[in-house]
Formats: sequence, C-alpha cells, structure tokens
Amino acid sequence: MTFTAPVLSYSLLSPMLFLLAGALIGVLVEAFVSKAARPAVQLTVTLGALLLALMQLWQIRGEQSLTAAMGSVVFDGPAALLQASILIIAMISVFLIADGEHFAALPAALPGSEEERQAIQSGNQITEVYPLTLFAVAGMLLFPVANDLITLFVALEMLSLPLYLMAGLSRRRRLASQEAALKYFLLGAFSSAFFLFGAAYLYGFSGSISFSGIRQGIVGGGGNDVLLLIGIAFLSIGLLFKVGAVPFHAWSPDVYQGAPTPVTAFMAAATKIAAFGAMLRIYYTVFANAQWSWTPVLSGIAIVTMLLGSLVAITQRDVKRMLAYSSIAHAGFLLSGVIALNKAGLDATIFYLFAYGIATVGAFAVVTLVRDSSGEVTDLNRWRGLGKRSPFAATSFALFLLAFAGIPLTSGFIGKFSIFSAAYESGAKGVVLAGVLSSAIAAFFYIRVIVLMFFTDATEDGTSVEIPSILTRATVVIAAVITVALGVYPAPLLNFITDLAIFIR
Amino acid sequence: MKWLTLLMLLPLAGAAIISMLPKSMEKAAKQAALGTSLVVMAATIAMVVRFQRDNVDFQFVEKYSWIPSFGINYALGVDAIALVLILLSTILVPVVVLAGWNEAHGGRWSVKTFYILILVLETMMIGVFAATDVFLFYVIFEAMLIPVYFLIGGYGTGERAAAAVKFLIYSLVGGLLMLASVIALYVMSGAQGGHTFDINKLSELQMSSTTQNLLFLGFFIAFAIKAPVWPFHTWLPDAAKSATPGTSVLLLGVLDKVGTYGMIRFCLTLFPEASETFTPIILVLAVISIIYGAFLAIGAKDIKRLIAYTSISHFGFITMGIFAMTSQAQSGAILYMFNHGFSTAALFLVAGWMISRRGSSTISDFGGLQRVTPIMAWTFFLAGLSSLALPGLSSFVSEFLVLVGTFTRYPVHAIIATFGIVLAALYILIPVQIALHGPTTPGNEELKDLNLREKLAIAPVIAIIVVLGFYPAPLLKVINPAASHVITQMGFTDPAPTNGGK
Amino acid sequence: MTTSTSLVYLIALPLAGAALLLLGGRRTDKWGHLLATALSASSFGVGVYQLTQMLGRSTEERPVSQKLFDWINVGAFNVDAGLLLDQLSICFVLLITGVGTLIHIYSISYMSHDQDRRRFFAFLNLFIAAMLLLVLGDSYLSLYVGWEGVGLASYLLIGFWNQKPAYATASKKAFVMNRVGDMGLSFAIMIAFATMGTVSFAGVAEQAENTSEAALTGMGIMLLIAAAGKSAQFPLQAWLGDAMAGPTPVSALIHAATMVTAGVYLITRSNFVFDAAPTAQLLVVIVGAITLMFGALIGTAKDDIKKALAASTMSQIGYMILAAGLGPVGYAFAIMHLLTHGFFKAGMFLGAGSVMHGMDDEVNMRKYGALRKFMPITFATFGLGYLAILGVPPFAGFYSKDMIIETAFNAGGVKGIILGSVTLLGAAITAFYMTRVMILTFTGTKRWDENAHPHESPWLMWLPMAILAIGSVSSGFLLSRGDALVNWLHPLFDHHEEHEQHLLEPIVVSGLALTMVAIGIAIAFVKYSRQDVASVAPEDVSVFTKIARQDLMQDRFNETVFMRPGQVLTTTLVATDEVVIDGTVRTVGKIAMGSGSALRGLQNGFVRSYAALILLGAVALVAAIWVVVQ
Amino acid sequence: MDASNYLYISALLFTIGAVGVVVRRNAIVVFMCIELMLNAANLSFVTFSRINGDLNGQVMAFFTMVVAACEVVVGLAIIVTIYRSRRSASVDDASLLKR
Amino acid sequence: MLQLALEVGQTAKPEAVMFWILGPLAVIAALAMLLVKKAVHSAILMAFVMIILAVFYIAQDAAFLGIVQIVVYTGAVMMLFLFILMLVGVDSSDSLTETIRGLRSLAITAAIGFGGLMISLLGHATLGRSAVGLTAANADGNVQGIAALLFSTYVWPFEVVSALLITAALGAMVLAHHQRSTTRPTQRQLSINRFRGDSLGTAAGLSGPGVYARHNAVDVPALLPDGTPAADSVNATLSARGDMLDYKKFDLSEINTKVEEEK
Repeated sequence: MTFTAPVLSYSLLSPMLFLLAGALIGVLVEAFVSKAARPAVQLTVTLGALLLALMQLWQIRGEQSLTAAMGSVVFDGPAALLQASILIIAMISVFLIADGEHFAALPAALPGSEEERQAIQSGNQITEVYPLTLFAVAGMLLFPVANDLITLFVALEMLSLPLYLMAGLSRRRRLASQEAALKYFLLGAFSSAFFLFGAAYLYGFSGSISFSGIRQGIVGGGGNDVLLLIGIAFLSIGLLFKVGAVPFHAWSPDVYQGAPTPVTAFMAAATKIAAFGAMLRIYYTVFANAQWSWTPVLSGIAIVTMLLGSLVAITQRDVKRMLAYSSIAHAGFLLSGVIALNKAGLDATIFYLFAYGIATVGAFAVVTLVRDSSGEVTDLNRWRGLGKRSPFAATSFALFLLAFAGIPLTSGFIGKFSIFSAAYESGAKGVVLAGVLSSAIAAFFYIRVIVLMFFTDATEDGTSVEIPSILTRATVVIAAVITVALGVYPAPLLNFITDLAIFIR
Repeated sequence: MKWLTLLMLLPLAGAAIISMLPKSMEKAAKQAALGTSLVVMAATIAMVVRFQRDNVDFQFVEKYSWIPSFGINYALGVDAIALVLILLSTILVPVVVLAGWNEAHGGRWSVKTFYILILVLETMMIGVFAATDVFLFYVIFEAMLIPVYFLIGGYGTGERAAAAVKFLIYSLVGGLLMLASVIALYVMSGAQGGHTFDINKLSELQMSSTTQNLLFLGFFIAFAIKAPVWPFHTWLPDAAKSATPGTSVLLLGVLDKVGTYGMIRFCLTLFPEASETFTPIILVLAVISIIYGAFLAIGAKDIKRLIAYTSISHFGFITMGIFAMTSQAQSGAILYMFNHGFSTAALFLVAGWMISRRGSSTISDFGGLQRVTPIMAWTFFLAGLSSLALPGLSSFVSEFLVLVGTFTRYPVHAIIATFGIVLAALYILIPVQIALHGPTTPGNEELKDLNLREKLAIAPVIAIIVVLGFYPAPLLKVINPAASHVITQMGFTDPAPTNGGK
Repeated sequence: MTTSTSLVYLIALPLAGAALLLLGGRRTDKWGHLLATALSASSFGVGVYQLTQMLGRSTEERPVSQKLFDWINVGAFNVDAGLLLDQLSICFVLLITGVGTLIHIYSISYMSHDQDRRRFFAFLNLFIAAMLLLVLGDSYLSLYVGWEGVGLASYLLIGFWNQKPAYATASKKAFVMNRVGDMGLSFAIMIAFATMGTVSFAGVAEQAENTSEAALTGMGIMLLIAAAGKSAQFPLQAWLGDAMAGPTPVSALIHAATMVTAGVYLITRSNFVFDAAPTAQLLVVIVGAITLMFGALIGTAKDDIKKALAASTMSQIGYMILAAGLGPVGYAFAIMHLLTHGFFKAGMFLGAGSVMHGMDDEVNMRKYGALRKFMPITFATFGLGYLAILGVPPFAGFYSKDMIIETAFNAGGVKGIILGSVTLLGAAITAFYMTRVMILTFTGTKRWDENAHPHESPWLMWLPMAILAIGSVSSGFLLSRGDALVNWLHPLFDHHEEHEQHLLEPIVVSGLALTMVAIGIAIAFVKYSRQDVASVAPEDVSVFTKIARQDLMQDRFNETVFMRPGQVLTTTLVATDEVVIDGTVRTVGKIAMGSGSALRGLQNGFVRSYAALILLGAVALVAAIWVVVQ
Repeated sequence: MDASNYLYISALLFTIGAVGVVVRRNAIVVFMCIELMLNAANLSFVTFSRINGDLNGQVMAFFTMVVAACEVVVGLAIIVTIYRSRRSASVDDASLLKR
Repeated sequence: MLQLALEVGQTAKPEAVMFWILGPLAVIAALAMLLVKKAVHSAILMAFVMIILAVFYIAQDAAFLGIVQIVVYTGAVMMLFLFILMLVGVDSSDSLTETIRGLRSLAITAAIGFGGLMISLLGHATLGRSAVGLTAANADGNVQGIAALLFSTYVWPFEVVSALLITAALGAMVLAHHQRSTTRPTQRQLSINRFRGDSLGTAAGLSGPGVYARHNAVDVPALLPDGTPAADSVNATLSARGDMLDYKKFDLSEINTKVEEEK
C-alpha cells in the first residue's frame, strides 16, 4: 500500500488558517496573559486575524480550484465573495462583542449569586468569546467552500458549537440566555442528525462522499431516485434549519432573544451567509440536475417562510424577537434566490446576503445602545419616543428597518429587486408574488416601530441611551453607510459580484 | 445644460444649506427654503420656455448608466405631460412655504427639519415626473413616501401618526404590487433583447394578453391607490386631515398626481391592449369615484376631509379622462391635473388659515366669516368656485374637456359623471353657507383677516386659476400634442361626429 | 358677416367695474356705486351705438361678430372666445344694459344705507357682464360661461344679506337648482359635439339638417332642461320664490327682467334645433303651459308682494316659453313678450321695492292698504305696469300676450285648442291676482302699524320707475307697429311661411282675452274690495288655497323626492366608507394580525414542540417523496 | 443476507431517536436520543460503505463519532449549567422564551 | 426491494443469524429507552444499543469503527453521560405523563408515519448497480484503508476537527470553570474568620451528619447539643438535590420522650 502525501494548497486555505491560528493564539492568551490585559489583546488578535484573512482573500479572489485540501475544499468566485462577506460582518460584529457589558462576568456562577456579584464588581470579562468567535468564523468560511459531505458536516458543527456556547453567555437575563443555548443546542443537534442521515443516503445513492461524485451520481444514476430524494430532503432539513426556514425556524426567535445581542447580530448575519452559501453551492452544483425534485418543495417552504415570518412579526412586542421573525421572512426571500437556480439568482443572493447581513448587524447594534439601569431594553413599548431622546439611534434604526422593508435607496430594495427578478426569471412567479405580499405585511411592523420611535411620546420609565462605546457607534455608522451606499449606487458591488460569482464544478 | 438634474439638485442644495444652520435660526431656515424654492421655480420656468411644444419625444434628455448589471439608467427626460406637472410642483412649493410660514412650529421636530423634508420632497417630485427609466421612477415613487410620511407624522395634527401609517401602508402595498410588475417587465425585457428599463424599449415588448393584463393591474392598482380611485381612497381623507395644510397641498396637489401621471405614462404606454381591456372597469370606478367622492364631501363634517373627498371626485374625472381615449378627454385630464393642483392648493391653504385661526377644523365651528374676515372668506369662496368648476375658472375648462371627450366615446359614463357637477355645487356651497354665511359664531368675532404674507402666497394661485380659466390656450398648446400622441400610440382616433346616426 | 372690435366693450366695461370694486375694497366705497352705474350706462351706450350701426346695414350684414382669442382648442373641439351680436342679441343687450342701468340708478338710493353698497354694485356689474356674455357668446360653450356667470351673480345677490340663514339657504337653493339646469346645458353641448362636431351656433345651425332627429330631440330636451333651470320653469321652478330674499332691485333686474328670461333666449337661439325636433318642441310647449298655470295659481295665494310678483314672473315666462315652443311663428312673440315683460315687471318690482322702502321693508300685503295716497308716484307707475301685464290695450302686454294667445290657438287641432284655452285661463288668473295685489297694496283701508310712516321714495328711485312705466305703456305698441320686431328678427328664424290656419280670428281672440281679464278683475274686486282684508292670513281657507300658499307643494315634492333620499344616501355612503371600505381594509389588517397571533401560538416556548415541528416537516418531506415515488 | 436489512434497522432507530427527542423531558435523555439518531446515521454509512465497496462511508462515520464527542462535551456543559441555575434538567422548564 | 443481497462468503449465514437476533434487540432496547422512567436506565439501554451497533459494524467489515464505537462511544461518551446523570441526580426520574397537549399523539403519529414511509421507501429503492462488498477495499486491512483516506483525502477536515475539540474544551471551561475573582483564603484566614465571626457556634467546625441522631445515614442532619438539627451538616449536594431527609422528625423536642411503662 502506497501513501501519497496530501497536497493542501495552503494559499487558498489561508484565510481559514489565519483565523484558526488567531483562535489558538487567543486560547493561549487566556492562559498566559493577565486578566486586565486580556480584552485588549484578544480584540487585537481577533481583529488582526480577521483582517489578515480578509487581505489574503483579496489576494486570492480571482483564483479557482476544485482540489484545494485534496478536494475537500473548492475555491471559486462565490466562495471568495461569501467568505469576504462573512469576514466583514464578523469584523463589525466583533466591535459589538468588544463593547463589554454584554457577556456574563462569570458564566459558571449561579445567576444572582454572591459569586456573580463579586465577579461583576471585579470587572471580570470572559474573553474566551474572542477565540470562540474566531472558531465560528472559521467554520463559516469553511461551510460554503466544503466540497464533500465530511467537510460540510465538520464545518457545520464547527460554526455551530461556538454559537451554542456563546448564546448562553448573556450578562443580563441569564436564565433566558442559558435557555436559548439549550434550545439552540438541542434543536441544532437534532437537525444535524437529520443532516447526517441525509448525507448517508446521498452517499448510498452515489457511492461517493464528494460533491462531484454525488453530482455524477445524479447525472448518470442507474437506479431510481428514492435514496437521492431522501438524501436531498434530510440534508436540506439540516441546511434549512440553519437559515431558519419554516418549519425548521422555531429556534430562532427564542435564541435571538435570549442570546447576548452581539452574538445574535453575529449569528443572524454571518450564519445566514454561511448557510446560504453552502446551500447555493449544493443546490446550484450538486443537486442542479435533480431540480425537478426540490424546486417545488423549496418554493413551498420559501412561501410559507416569508408569510409566517412576516405575519408573526406583526404581533411581536420585543424588538429582538421582531427582528428574529423578520430574519425568518428574509430567509424566505433568500430562498427564492436559491430556487431561481440561475446566474442572476446567484448574484442576487450573494448581494442580498451581504446587504442584509450588514443591516442586521447594524440593527442589533442599535438594540445594544438602548438600555436602562438593568441592561438592554428590548420591550418595544419602551422604545417610545426614542427619536426624541436619541436621534442617532432612532434614525439609524429606522434606516435599517427601511432597508429590511425594501424601501428604495436602501440596500434592501436593490436586494429584493434583484432576488425577486431572478426568481421570476426562473418562472417562480408564485414565490415572487408571495414575496411581494409578505413584504407588504412586513412593512407594517417596520413602520410600527418607526412610529413608536418618532411619533409617540416617551413613557415615564426613562429608557436611556447609554453613550455608546466608540466601537458600537462605529458599527452602526459603518452599517448605515454601507446600507445607503448599496441602495444608492450598488453598481460597483453588483458588477464585482457578477464578474466573480461563477461556481466551478 | 442638464436642466432636469439641475432642477433636482437645487432643492437638495437648499436642504444642505438649511441643515447647516443652527436650530435656533428658524427664520433663516424659512427664508432659505423660500429662496431655494423660488430659484427652482425660476429655473423651471426657464426650462419651460425652452421646451419645444410640437415635439412629442422626451426632451432635456439625460442618461447615465446607474446599475449596468440590471440595465438600469439614471435617465431623465420630459414630455409635455411631465413638464406641466413639474411646473405645477415647483410653483406650489414656494406657495406652500410662504403660506405655511408657521406651520412647522407645532411639529415634533425642529423647524429646519421640516424645510429639509419639504425640499427633499421637491427634488423627488421633480424626479418622479422626469424619470424615463421605469426603475428610477419606481425608486423615487417609493422613496417619496418617506419625507411625506415624516411630514404628516411629525408636523401634522390630531391622529397624525395613525394617518401617516395608513398613508404609508397603502402606498407601500400599491408600490409592491407595482414592483412585481416591474420585475416581470425586467425579466421579459431580458428575454427579448437584453435587460432594460427604458420606457420606450419596454413599450415594444411582446407579451401575452394574460401577462399584459396582470402587469397592467400591478401598475394600475398602485396608481389607483396613489390617485386615489375608489375603492382605494380611504387613506386620503385621514392623511389630509392630519397633515399640515402645506403638506396636504403637496400631497393632493402633486403626489396624488403621480398616480394619474403614472396611468398615462406607464399603464397606457406599456400595456395598450390591457388598458383597453380594463377600460370599462376603470371607467366605472372613475364614475363611482366622482359621485361617491362628492357624496362623501357633502356628508363631511371636517373641512379638510371635505377637501380630500372633493379631490377623490376630481381624481375620478381625471381617471375617466385618461381612459376615455379621446384627445379632448386626454388633454382635459392632463390640464385637470395642473388645475386641480391650484384649486386644491387654494382651498387647502385658506382652510388651513381658517383652522389655525379658529383652532378647529370642524366646519360648524365657523360661521359668518364673511363679516369678520372678508378677504379670507372671499378667497375661500373663490377657491370653492374653482373646485366646483365654475366656467371662467381653470377647472371648468379641464372638467368640461374631460366630459365632452368622454361623451363622444362613452356617453353613459359622461352623463353619470356630469351629475357630479350638481353635487359639486352642494359640497362647496354647504360649507360656504355654514362657515362664511349666517350670523357670526361666538368665538369667531376676533379672528384676524389675511395678512400680507398670506395674501402674497394666495394671490398667484388665484391669479393662475382665473387666468387659465379664460385663457387656457398657452397650456393647452403644450399639452395637446402630447395628449394626442398618447391617443395615437394607443391606436385610437377621436370618434368622428356621428350626426346622430343620420 | 361683419366683424367688429368693439363688441368686447359691452362686456368689458361692467366686468372692469366689478373687478375694480371687488379688488379695490373699501377705498372705492365713496364712488363705487357711481362708477358702476356709469359703466353700466356706457355699456348701454355701446349697445345703442351697435344698434345704430346695425340699422345702417342691410339685413344680411347686420350680425356682427368678434373673435377675442383661441379659447379651448383640442383636436376637433375648437371653441373660440367669440362674440356674436345679431338681431336677437341686440334686443337682449339693450334690455339688459337699459333696464340694468335704470336699476343701478334706483339702487343708489335704495341701497344707500347698506354698508356693503359697493359690493352690491360690484355684483350688479358682474351680473350685467355675465348676462351680456350669455347673450353675446357665439357658441354654446361661451353661452355656458355667461349662463353660470349669471347663476353666480344671482347666487351672490340673493344671498347678499346672507347673515340671515334663510337668505343664505335661498341663494344656495337657487344655485343648486340652476346647476341642475346647467347640467342639461352640458349635455346639450356634449350631444352637439358628439353628433355635429361643433358647439358654435353657426356650426350647429349648419349641421342641424344633417343630423338625425333623435339626436336633435335629445339636445332639445337638454336645452329645455337648461332653460327650465334658469327660467324657473316646471319642474325646476322652486327656487324663484325663495330668490326674493335678495334686495328688491335684484329681483327686478335678475329675477324678473333679464336672467330668468335667459331660458327663452336659449330656446329661441336654438331655433334650428327645435325646428328639426318636433317632440322637443312639443315638450317646450307643455312645460310652458304647465308653468304658466303653475305660476298663476301660486300667485293667487301669496301675501308677500315680492313672492306674488315672482309667481307672476314664472307664469309670464311660461307664456314666453310656450310661445317659443310654437316654432318659428312664436319666437318673435316670445321675444316681444320678453321685452315688454322686462319693462312692466321690472317696473312693478321697483314699485314693490319702493313700497317696502316706505314701509320699513314690510313685504306682507295684508299689512299694506291705502298706500295710494302716500305713494302716488309709485302707485301710478305700478298701476301702469299692472295694466300692461293684464293685457289691457294699448298697454305693452296687450300686444305681446295677445299675440301669444292667438298663436297658441293657431297651433292647430286639439293642441291649439288646449293651448289657447290655457293661455286664456292664465290671462284671467293673472288679472285676478294682479288686481288682488293692487287692491291689497294701494286701496282699501290701511292695515299697517302705527310705527310705519309710509312715504314716497326719493327721485333717484322713482325716476327709473317712471321710465319703466313709460316702457310698459309704449313698448308693445312700438315693437308691434308694422310688425317691427317680427320683421327685425325674421332673418334669424327659418320662417317657412307655412299656411297659417286661423282657428279664430285675431279680433275674436282679443275679445275673448279681454273678457277673461275682465272676469278675473271682477272676481278680485268681489273678493278683496267688497270686504275687509284680514291683516293676518286667514287659516280657514280651502285646501286649494293652502296648497297654493305652499307653492303647490313644490318644496315638499323636492324634499321628498330628492333632498331626503339624497341625505339618506349621503349618510349611508359616509357610513359605508367608514364601515365597509375602510372596514374591509381594517379587517384585512385584523386578519393578518389574527393569523400572526395564531401562528405565534406555535412558538410555545417548549423545545420539544419545536422538535416536533421539525419532525413534522421531515414527515411531510418524506410523504412528498413517497407520493412522488409511488 | 441482505445488507439492506441494516438500513431498515437504521431507519427505525432514527425514528425512535427522533420521537424520543419529542416525548422525553429530561434534557440528558433527549440528548441521548439525538445520539441514537447519529448512531443510526452511522449505521447507514457503514452499510452503504459495504454496499458501495468503498471506505469513505466508514471515514465519515468516524468523523461523526469524533464530532459527536465534541458535541456531547458542549451539550452536557450547557445542560449542567442550566441545571445548576434552575435545579432542573427538564427541558419543559426552560420555556421563558416564547411567543 | 432494494436489490442489495450481498453474499459475503461463508459469513452469510452466521451474519443473518446474528442480525435477526441483535436487530430486534436493538430496536426493542431503543424503544425501551423511551419508555423507562429513569434516565440512568435510558443510558444503560443506550449503551446496549451502541454495543449492538458496534457488533453490526464489525459484521459489516468495519472492524475499526466497531472498536471505536465501543471504546469511544460506549466507553467514553456514554460514561460522560452517566457522569452528568450522576451530577444531576442519578435516581431522578421523568414523569412520563405528557404535559404539552396533543404532543404525544402527534409524536407517535409522526413516528409511525415517518418510520412507515421510510421503510416503504426503502422497499422501493433501487441502486442500479450491484453491491460490491468491502473485500477489495479492505485488502490492505480495514484500519490501513481508513488511515490512508483519513490522512490524505480527509486531512483537512481531520485537522479542522482539532479546532472543534478545542472549542469543546474551551466551551466546557467557560461554562464550568469558576475563575476566582478574589484570592483563595488561607487556612489562617479561615480560622480567624471563624473565630471573629458573629457566633462561636461553628468555631469548632461543623458536625458530621447523623452523629448524635438516632439515625446515622448521610442524608440526616446532625443534632446539636441543644437538640436542634444542624441542617448544614448534610452534604450540600444532597440538600441541593432535595435528598435530605426532613430533620423535623428527629428533632428532640418533637420526639415523644415520655417513657411509657410496659405493662
């Protein structure tokens, strides 16, 4: 038996390697750097790793390879775009994470205990979130570039596990936070079991673990499609769970609400990109030839997702939950890009993911700003009159909401337009119609929040807007600028995406 | 010279200047807003002078690539229809600024914000009429909602937030339906020679009649909500009641025109066959609007709601004129858009002054104003006469053209619609009697008559109403070629005299 | 056709006066009335000048036109702002400006104590201008402008004292009912354009013969509706009585002499339409006949002197309309009666104004009596008018009314007999109620309060009355001498020299008419001169009287048939708008909210049910696969 | 012996695991049920590996075990934390977040 | 029927026998796992299923996986489960009554539907190629074969899994590790605190459970000299778990001390 040494093409893996290295350094920092210095060091390390990864990505943006890491990883235009989006969003999310105050001082301490009180007094911070974030980002980078089921599964877990953990680390309302972690974890594991089961059947159907092998199996398969269909169905459950599509969405409102807001922002934005990135690759390359089987089902799911997300969002009283339902609705919109199964759909989905991700981080960043003495205030009723007390927060939040609603001159509109037109082009008219309808429903609750902030007077219980750390403010400003810029002049980015976004098989 | 871009940039520049002023300099903000809008008006007139009225193509054309990957251009250009409406907008803005000098003070936000919103709105009003790229039009069509929303919700009275929301939701729903149609057009253009939003190219698309009907509906419902046509009208009375008079003037005078303008520019141009298919239904809706709006105006207790309902009736006339497919009706409809802007402006501004003096908008709170504040009363009366289309005032010409033009093709509709003129007499004279005649209602004895500023603001409006009533020819000469071009494009010719079948 | 550049001054002068006085405001208070009167008079001067010019030309050359500017020009719809002065309109021009000027003069004194006299004169000038536009317009559309313009002026003047709610209501009622008529005019114009492609008088006249009778009948009926609205003819007559709310000079000018006769003008002007549409013509006659009787009957029961005169006006216009409906033979008589009526009715109204002026604005004739001694001039002028309206020879009414009765009889067949009888009966009733007015006002015992100090009016008031009285006396004779008016108007009307079949000899008709008048006078004498008149209207009167006092239930009819249902409809629609249309939208919102809340129930917080949801999703997918595979 | 019989077993075990997640309340038992599902998937992998004559399936199963081990660590840590806060391992008690 | 009949030499018959014995057992054990009340029993049954699976692996020429299944899964992972079960109360038992309305029937319906459909589908599945068997692939030995794949083709995921392990470790630490925010008190400090405290009652140290009582189990509190029970003498874990017996009945003052003479 001969063993050939593997060839890894490190340059294409380097963005992930930088992140993993950064994470490992972070772990070492936990061990060896004094407590006081840790936050700053960790932040520097994390941002440095992200920045290096991004720079490296820029270097390799034009390259294409099917065989990186012995065929485990495929690198092409969409991969570069998705990874870059994830990195950018991770970066501004890290700004939020760095703004202290969000994470439990001592997660191991019982909520409300003396020990916790002491930990808070001593200014303890759990800087472990930085390496955890980096691990998650690395997993997210890997997810859309995975080229076989093993890598896909490992990436899925790698992006999920840190998020499970981080969801439980909130400083305030710790019981809810831990509950969110539990729910996220249990349901996540449940769905990855489905994912795995589906993977097994795909393997059984095609006799191959690699995407190209599965595709060949679909193209030239000799038997009937039972195994394939089961495989596609169950694998899809795992993916749809991650993006929060109905009926696999139930975790997201609870988790979004319970998790520390920076984590919510990060996972709402970045996870979606990663998961949709993987979906795009899988549906556009691997399952493309079995289109007949999954498009109708996925269309149905998309329609139900849009409508349910929008309808339930109307009735929400908590801003984070409202954003969660809105993100469910957006998952539906994004699914229509997957259904489109054409170049326009690919471009549109990538653009939409980036635009939506940025706006989401921005919106959650504003949520972190609205606080009273006991932490963030997420009850919408207490957002009354915010426009008066904090024009900055209210105006930027309104901007993000308008982007979510798809009002022209915001990035959301261009995204919606491009994704719906792609779906329409592929003949999915029902999806487009449902999308339009649910956009109308959705507009209602976005406007309701704007009314609350601007047109009603504040209640007496004094929700104050804390003067935000410079980093949070930066996040909000960056997100707002990008949102408007992409709404007014999206041409450069769209062109960039159009030129680059071509899947290789 | 890039006239249209210049026109759009001027208000923005003004807004930028105002935004740099400190909050305390309220007067300076007002003056800057007035100055800016006057400059814009002057520039518009300078442009209008250069307009070649016999040329039915778009003029002052500008085109820059905006989003090349979707074939979207920043493309501007005006024909007579757009030109007239731009002129209307830019004349009304300074009037509104001057007339509503103090109306920003009751708002949630500062005075300067109010004027920034007004000027931004002006830019969009010009842009929405000037856009020849469907996408650009849609963008501005939707984006316009935002400043209006804040103007109603932030500076209005009463249930302003609810009214603003209602306005926005209605408009957004309509806009989204239109978006679906826009997307379909875009996709079809892609299949037929490359993605484009150029209105001229889109009008050459081949599509099945079912598709055309559906897409037409998408556009039409959006415009019918905007216009508003029965039964999509219920947002308007609430919005008009809650908005400041100035905002209401812009809302009814200009923004709602986007709906009727859109019907001509998009519904007719892009979907000629579907327009024909739906004409019977639309005409019925228009006639219902005319009669229904009039009855509701008669039943209205609130002066602002009353004016809103009269507008619904008037928009019924405009819609009917647009779809009657005769050059008289078409010209009449276009002229009506212009005239209605001024007669509503006059009514609303005077009503606004009455309300701000009395502190109530209930009609029965007034009484005998003719003795107390004769100038205000007579101005209101004159505006009312314009609204009931008294011959010799501008609305008459347009209303009669619509009726006579409709009659030649759809006599029954025209006959029913004509009953509206009797109802018009009622809905104007009833409030006139209650508010202006009779003994002076207690509490009104000390009301002040119009001051110089207010007189200055209303004078040009009244002048336009009267002059165009007797001498509409200058405007008609501009409008006629465009109107008949629309008719020709649709494949219609005016019905020849029938001689009663002899 | 002759063109002229001076026609516009006819209109422009009074219009300028109106504009100047309205815009000038209080500054013009001192001299405004004088200016207005002067402008009206100069307009009359222009009219006279035009007449002399016209007389100097041959028959064919007499009509004068002036194109002012392109007014509305869209496609085939070409309407110039153009004026046309022909033999018909010159009659009106002179009547309007002449009587108008006299009434201006009268008003200087009559309104001297009113603080808004200037405004009153502005409105009078506005009226003159609008009325002149009405008769001078060369197309139906220009006429329409004047048509509504006089409606506006009428509205403003009826409601001149609109601080009294009843007066304000009266003015509104007049305008709205007029608008119903205006609607008819709109329809007529639309029909004209749709069928003939033109709306100018000349164009329609030219095209009429190429046009089907149905279309012309339709147009004719619409014109009749228009005429009925403006001229207070059945069924749109109800506003005229209430219109007496305006100052009396207004009643004299607008609601007696000029505006209310515009309907007659319209019908005679549209002779080419009616001549070709017998059905419409018949309707005209019927409307005229009904109104003639209607007005006369109301007149018998009115105690308000102005309302009695108003009823009389209605009735007399009924005569004119009837005449106009008789075709080419009747047009000239209609115009003649119109002119003579303009004199004597204006004179009587001014007389009534003079009485009221002397009686502290008392209008109830039962509170008058024996005023002959206190107001001799008024009595004299009023009396001359009285004789004229009765048709006593040789006063003006004799010539004009007699002709109409005669023509009515000559209409032939049953139609002729019925119409002739109606006109004769009308003459009798006219005699009755006018005598009643005379007796109640000027003779008998005085029934007024001690506070009243009846006195003769100043010369500024009686002078116009005197001039009009002269007209009442002489105009009939002058106009009919040698068929002057008939011949003057002849070129305009297509008089086909039909074989005139005389049912009754003219002299017989005159005799009959005079007999009827005598009977009417006699009854009135018996009823009012032989016994004392109660100063309060007696209640124990016949049902007929009661109904007549209520204007033959016309208001109740309108109320029941139009107003109440209209109000109900309005309320219903307001409710519909709120409940049904807005309600539907709200319901959609509620459904969305409701389904949102219901779906929200899925999110019950239990992780196990979330897992169940995922499991169900998986089952659904598997089931779908199963279905596909089977 | 028909190798596909293992697939039936695998499917049954998977189903039982899935139902267990829904019906059991003890978080640890729920988690064990998930592990059962993963094991069922592994059995499928191994069986398919045999059918396909290809070791990739076994490698995948191996990865699954490793990843599952990591998941267990994280999962149990979370369960312990929530148990310590709430004194209960019942997943039903964790229902603060809803609606 | 899935045409996968695989005649693997002479092992065919023994494998079938093994399968038909162990297969049903595995299913029964799995079902029982759902039905037993105590979590510990579930864990044991789970381990049982896993071992059966290990046997299946080995029977299917996946010897390496079979061993790993036993060593890692059953040995380590299940032990971790049991360990945690101990921590949260080894004898804690689930009430099997369903509290969420309709959920159980729903779940059972779903399960029957799911299982039935899956089996039906598998019955319909065809592969279009004949089953191969692992004889060829395992020619160099099963472990060698897997190793070759693992360290060449799958080296990248293999490396990435290390990150996953670090994450797990880090996560467990974050959630469980009590970082001290104050320095640990020395013995000396503790003594001082004890004697300087408000009461000298505990100065001599806490009593052990059950010492002076009539009962000497660890879950019964000690009685202090005055006869009152010392609640903190019971291990905190036990009391936290609610396993401490009610001390009231051992309280001297509560005990009937009256000696009744025997008759």
